[in-house]
Amino acid sequence: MATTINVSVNGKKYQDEVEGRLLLVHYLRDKLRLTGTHVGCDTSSCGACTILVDGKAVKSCTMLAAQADGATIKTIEGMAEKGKLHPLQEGFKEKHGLQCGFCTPGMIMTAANLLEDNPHPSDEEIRHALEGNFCRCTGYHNIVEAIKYAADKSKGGDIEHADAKELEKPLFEVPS
Amino acid sequence: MVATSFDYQKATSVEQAISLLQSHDGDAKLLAGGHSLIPTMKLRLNSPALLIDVSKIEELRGIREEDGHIVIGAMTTHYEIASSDLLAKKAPMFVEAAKVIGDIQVRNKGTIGGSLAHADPAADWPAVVIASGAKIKIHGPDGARTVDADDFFTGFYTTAVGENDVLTSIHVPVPPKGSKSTYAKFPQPASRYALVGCAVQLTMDGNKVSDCSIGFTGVSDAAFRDSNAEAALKGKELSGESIQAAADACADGVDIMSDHFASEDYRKHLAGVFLKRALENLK
Amino acid sequence: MTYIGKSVKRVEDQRFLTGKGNYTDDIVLPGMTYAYIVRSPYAHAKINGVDTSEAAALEGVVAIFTGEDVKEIGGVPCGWQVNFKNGDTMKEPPHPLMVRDKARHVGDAVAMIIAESKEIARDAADLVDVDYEELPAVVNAAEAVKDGAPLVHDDVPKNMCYDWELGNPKEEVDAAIESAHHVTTLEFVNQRVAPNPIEPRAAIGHFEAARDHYTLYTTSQNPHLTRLLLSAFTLGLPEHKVRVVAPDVGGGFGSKIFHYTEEALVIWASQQIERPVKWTSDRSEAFMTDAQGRDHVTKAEMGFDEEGNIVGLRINTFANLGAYLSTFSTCVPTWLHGTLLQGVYTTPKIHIDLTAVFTNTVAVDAYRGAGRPEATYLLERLIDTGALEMGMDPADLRFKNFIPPFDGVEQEGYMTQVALQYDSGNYEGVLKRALEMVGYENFRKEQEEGRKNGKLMGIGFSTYIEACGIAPSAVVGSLGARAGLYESAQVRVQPTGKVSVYTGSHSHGQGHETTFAQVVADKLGIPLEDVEIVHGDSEAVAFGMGTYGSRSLAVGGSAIVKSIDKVLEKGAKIAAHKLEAAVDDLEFAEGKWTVKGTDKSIGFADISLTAYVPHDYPENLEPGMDFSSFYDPANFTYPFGAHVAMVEVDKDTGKVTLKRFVAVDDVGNVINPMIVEGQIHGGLAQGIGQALFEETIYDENGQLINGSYMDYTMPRADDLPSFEVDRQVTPCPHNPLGVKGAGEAGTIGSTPAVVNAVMDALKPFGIKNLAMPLTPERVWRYMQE
Amino acid sequence: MHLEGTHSLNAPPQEIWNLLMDPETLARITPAISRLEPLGDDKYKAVAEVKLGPVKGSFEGQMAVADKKEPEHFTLLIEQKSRMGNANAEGRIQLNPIGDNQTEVNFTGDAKLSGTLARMGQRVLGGVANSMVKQFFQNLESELKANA
Repeated sequence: MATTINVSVNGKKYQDEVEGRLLLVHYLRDKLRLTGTHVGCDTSSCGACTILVDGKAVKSCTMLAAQADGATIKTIEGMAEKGKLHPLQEGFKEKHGLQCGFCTPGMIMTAANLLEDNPHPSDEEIRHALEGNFCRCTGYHNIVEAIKYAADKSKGGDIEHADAKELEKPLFEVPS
Repeated sequence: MVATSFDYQKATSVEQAISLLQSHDGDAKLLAGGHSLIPTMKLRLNSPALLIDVSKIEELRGIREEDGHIVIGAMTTHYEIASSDLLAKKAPMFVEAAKVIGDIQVRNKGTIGGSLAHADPAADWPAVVIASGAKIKIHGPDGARTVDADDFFTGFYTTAVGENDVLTSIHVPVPPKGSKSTYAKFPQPASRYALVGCAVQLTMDGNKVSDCSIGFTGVSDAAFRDSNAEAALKGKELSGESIQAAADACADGVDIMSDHFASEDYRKHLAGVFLKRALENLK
Repeated sequence: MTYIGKSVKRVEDQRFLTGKGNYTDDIVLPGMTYAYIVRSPYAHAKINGVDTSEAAALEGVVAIFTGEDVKEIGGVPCGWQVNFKNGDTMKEPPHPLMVRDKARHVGDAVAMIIAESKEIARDAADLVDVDYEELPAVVNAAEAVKDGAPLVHDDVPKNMCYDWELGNPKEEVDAAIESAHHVTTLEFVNQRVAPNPIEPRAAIGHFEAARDHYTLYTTSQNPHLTRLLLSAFTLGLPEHKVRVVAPDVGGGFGSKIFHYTEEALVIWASQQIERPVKWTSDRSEAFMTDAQGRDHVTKAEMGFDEEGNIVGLRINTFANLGAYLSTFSTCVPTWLHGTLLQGVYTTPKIHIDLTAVFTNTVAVDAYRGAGRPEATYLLERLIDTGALEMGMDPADLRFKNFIPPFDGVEQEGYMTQVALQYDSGNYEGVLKRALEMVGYENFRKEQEEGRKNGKLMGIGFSTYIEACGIAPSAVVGSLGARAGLYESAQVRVQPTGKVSVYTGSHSHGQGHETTFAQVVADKLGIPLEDVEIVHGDSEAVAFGMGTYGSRSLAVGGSAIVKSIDKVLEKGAKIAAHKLEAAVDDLEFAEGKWTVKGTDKSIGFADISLTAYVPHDYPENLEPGMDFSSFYDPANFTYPFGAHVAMVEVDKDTGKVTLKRFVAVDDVGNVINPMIVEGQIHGGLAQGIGQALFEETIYDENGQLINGSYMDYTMPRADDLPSFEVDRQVTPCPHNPLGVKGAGEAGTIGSTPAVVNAVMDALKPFGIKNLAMPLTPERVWRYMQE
Repeated sequence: MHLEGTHSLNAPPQEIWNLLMDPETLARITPAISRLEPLGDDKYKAVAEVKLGPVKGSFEGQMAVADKKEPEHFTLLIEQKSRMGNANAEGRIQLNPIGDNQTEVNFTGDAKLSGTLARMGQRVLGGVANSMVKQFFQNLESELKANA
């Protein structure tokens, strides 16, 4: 028995018939072809599928599409506006907060929820907030920096650029 | 990961949910936040024919004060509890515990009622509701009843909620003046469930403990109230000595769980450590 | 404009940050079907029959194949032959695409269902009835060789794939150990871990009958190798009609190097049904089928003289290979492990004796570091334990034993006792710098103070070396490699002076699209945005050996430089013609050829346009500007470093908290410091993960009992501190960029540093050795004893 | 997964033995087993419905009684298959008389799980062993009471 859902995704309205067991993540990926939201595990542990549902970070692999009826959804595809990256997206780029990029959308959506609740988190608060998201590439160091960058940026603070300290060191010597 | 096929229905009232449960004869399950149920269904460890979504039933949501109790609707999310001013003021242990459940995403979607009805032996809420002396309200085909939190958890993943029942609200007595409460948890490193979780509520009379209740989760196949540890504290000053006595007395006579994260004796030891830490917090 | 040495922001980020990455599971082809694989729930079981009739009857099921259907296909090959000590070739039992006689590990494929949707495929799997007869299983490597142990393959006695030795003559090493003043002996398990890239593996097979053409999209670190193996071995396909695409890949860490059975299955099945077939792994399936890492059982002895100089090292190891040989599994415990036992020390006598065995577990193969972390772990544990036993400072003991600095140019490379010649190194330099960063003296004082107050603080060191860019081909060939280990690169200068570079390296997070472009833009003196790096598609890139073993820049980057040199050489000829000067009178800088001592010059884009519009052109010179090169390195590269971990142990719970982690790495020249640091960070997290959290736990029946993220612990953000990293630069003398590789360094150095730190913290308890991972219970238990 | 438990019952060993040797009773008291159909030679076809919190599913397979020594001990061999994995269990039941009218029943055994159950069930099923043995004794006790 299918259910009809009405959702708004990244500002666009959709009405669809969905099977009960269809997960929200598969609705987004397969039906709407918004493949920026990823699936990394079966147990609601890795956070790669995190999206915003009514402004709150949610693991879309642990939510049925049917449960999203009436919801306003934002995915990574909806973060940049008019071609301008969201401060978090910019922070991840500036601070090299991503490598393979697979966990990144989920990280950014979780961080968006964090900054909404706590615009100026400490390192510890950031690390705690990320406990539902695995990254296997970065060791998290630069993800924390990226989120701090975004927090600083939104309050108009000074942003320390990674390059500054790099220029002091010998980086390249031509082998003889 | 695909669950077996099932029907999905949104219930608009508790009565409707109950009658749907009845008409499916054990083959329907209630869907709250879904954070315990959906993963099990994806793994096909469970395949109900119908999921009844009760998360949108208005009467099951919200936190309010009523007759000396704080009433928490079963469908209130962990996040809503964590950010409740009322609870922060009157029963801060709930706020404290809510903040260490799962992760941001889980807290946004998971509900206290769903968690209690699921009765994972390592979930956080059971210890807290026990220590708070809460009563749990259950609606069934024959009407409503309330069960003391102490009696609610009957065994491994089993509770006083029957097959055709709906857990509707949690009634937390507003602690008397001089009460203090806290929740101390040692998370299982992978899942972040409680390897051991200890909730304590104390009422002080001067410098003596006049009343106290202690709830443990993660230790045994169901959360439990630890009267031995309580006895070691009642009437005593909260001192290094009495705290140690309570820690020595705790988790006695219960079947202690064992897994690759913690063997029986280590878990028992941790129960003592976290009771101590909770009590130190309250000193 | 110079780009080399700058932390240029990554060009690939734009698509990843906006959700526009293109990972294998994101791809949908017209008419695509979905595969689900029925897998053995038993680690060892005879298969008496497979009944697929009920499943086949389900509406929407397109086809079901079983082991019987693929029995004519030999299976996936192993890429490296190792011989027994007596010269016999290793045992190489078949690794079938699906089994029909017996299952040899949990997850062995039994049947493949292809359906119109993934839901139907999954539903049908529940209807397949397999008649299993469970057999006793063997899980532990040291147990597997014992008499009476169950046999994984009936024709492999004692489950022994091969035995192997390396180093000085055994008698000499025995003598050195026996006459040593002090011998430190440790027995340990380097536990098995799961690589766990966050993107699960996936593969899409697409056979197009009309053009007799096969396309495989796959989550691979080396698409060309997969194509070669598919064509030459597994399926015997015409290689020129096979295209393998590895689009964006969500991390690999070694586990995506290998040619997996599912890749062959989707291609083969697509040919049978003439429709595209997609298979995407679940995480549960990944735990059962992705090759895992490490898994050594070792006895290690290190002899010291009275002054603390190492006089000998004797190692005896059992390496678990799992049930089948994976692509490179045989070389990991041997040539990638035994050869690293010199470490950074002057140990004069070294011998390793190793036995590699089959067990009823999923295959073990290269995982970040591959063999080198295992070697480093035992060396660095031995030296810290030796210091403890002899009452010496672990840093001092290292300084005493370091190989003195050598640059590989003025001073020759260092010849080890275990077959390698190190290129260049300054091992004391990195440790000195690390000690400064730590504030070693202060730490020891704090530690003393802490101990008085019952606080358990510890510091641990690790001074590692690794061998990257495994090469040259002739050498690895003589050691048993069945492939060359060079790299190819094509630099195609477009008429307008824009440059497309086709590299055989594969980026799955390493940022090649940026780093490689920096090299190209720098060498050609053109803007970075004028360069595009193309990788991961066998139809675009001529050939490649992929990315693993920290080889991309050292080998792949060098191939690019080789092609750039050819571009510049030809460009000079055209420029000389246009400028009416001799080639020798020209100099090239900042994208222009200039006649020395004049202001006559011509820009790069003018020259490239001339090459494609050769109206006014040198005689006897071909038009066009497009060069391919293959680079086969002269030697491995040898990055090294010093890692220091500082921990605190909770006396009550046994929980270890990593307070600080200092890493000083020397990876040779650095093209993009930001990316190199990122690589180090990620490596550290994985190495720390092995020390403190990670372990696949098999029960005695071969069931993996922690095969999910609810039970397998990986480091999360709040488990780790911010890292303090620094660099030293000792260029590699034998490649044109002077680079050594940075991908694995963090993982190799960090594991023993953390364990050593915990042992240091537990010193008051007299504990010398604890098994990894150092879980709270393990630590607590030892403190009780 | 190790199963172990001891329980004292107010009945002589022979009475308990007789109860346990009755397939219908055995089906009632063995946790999860919902039906036993005799196949002869102390073998039974066994059907089980497992419902344990989040886990619910049906199992089918065999159960056998072996190594019998009346009224002292016997071994239960259970082999059950399901879509979520298979379970094999072996349990030895020892009946030790205490005085005239009491028996100490001792249960020790091992259960082997495979498939999803083994891999995913750790956290979920960690407590199952305990509760199954407990349940077995509770059921046995109520059977005895019902018969008294």
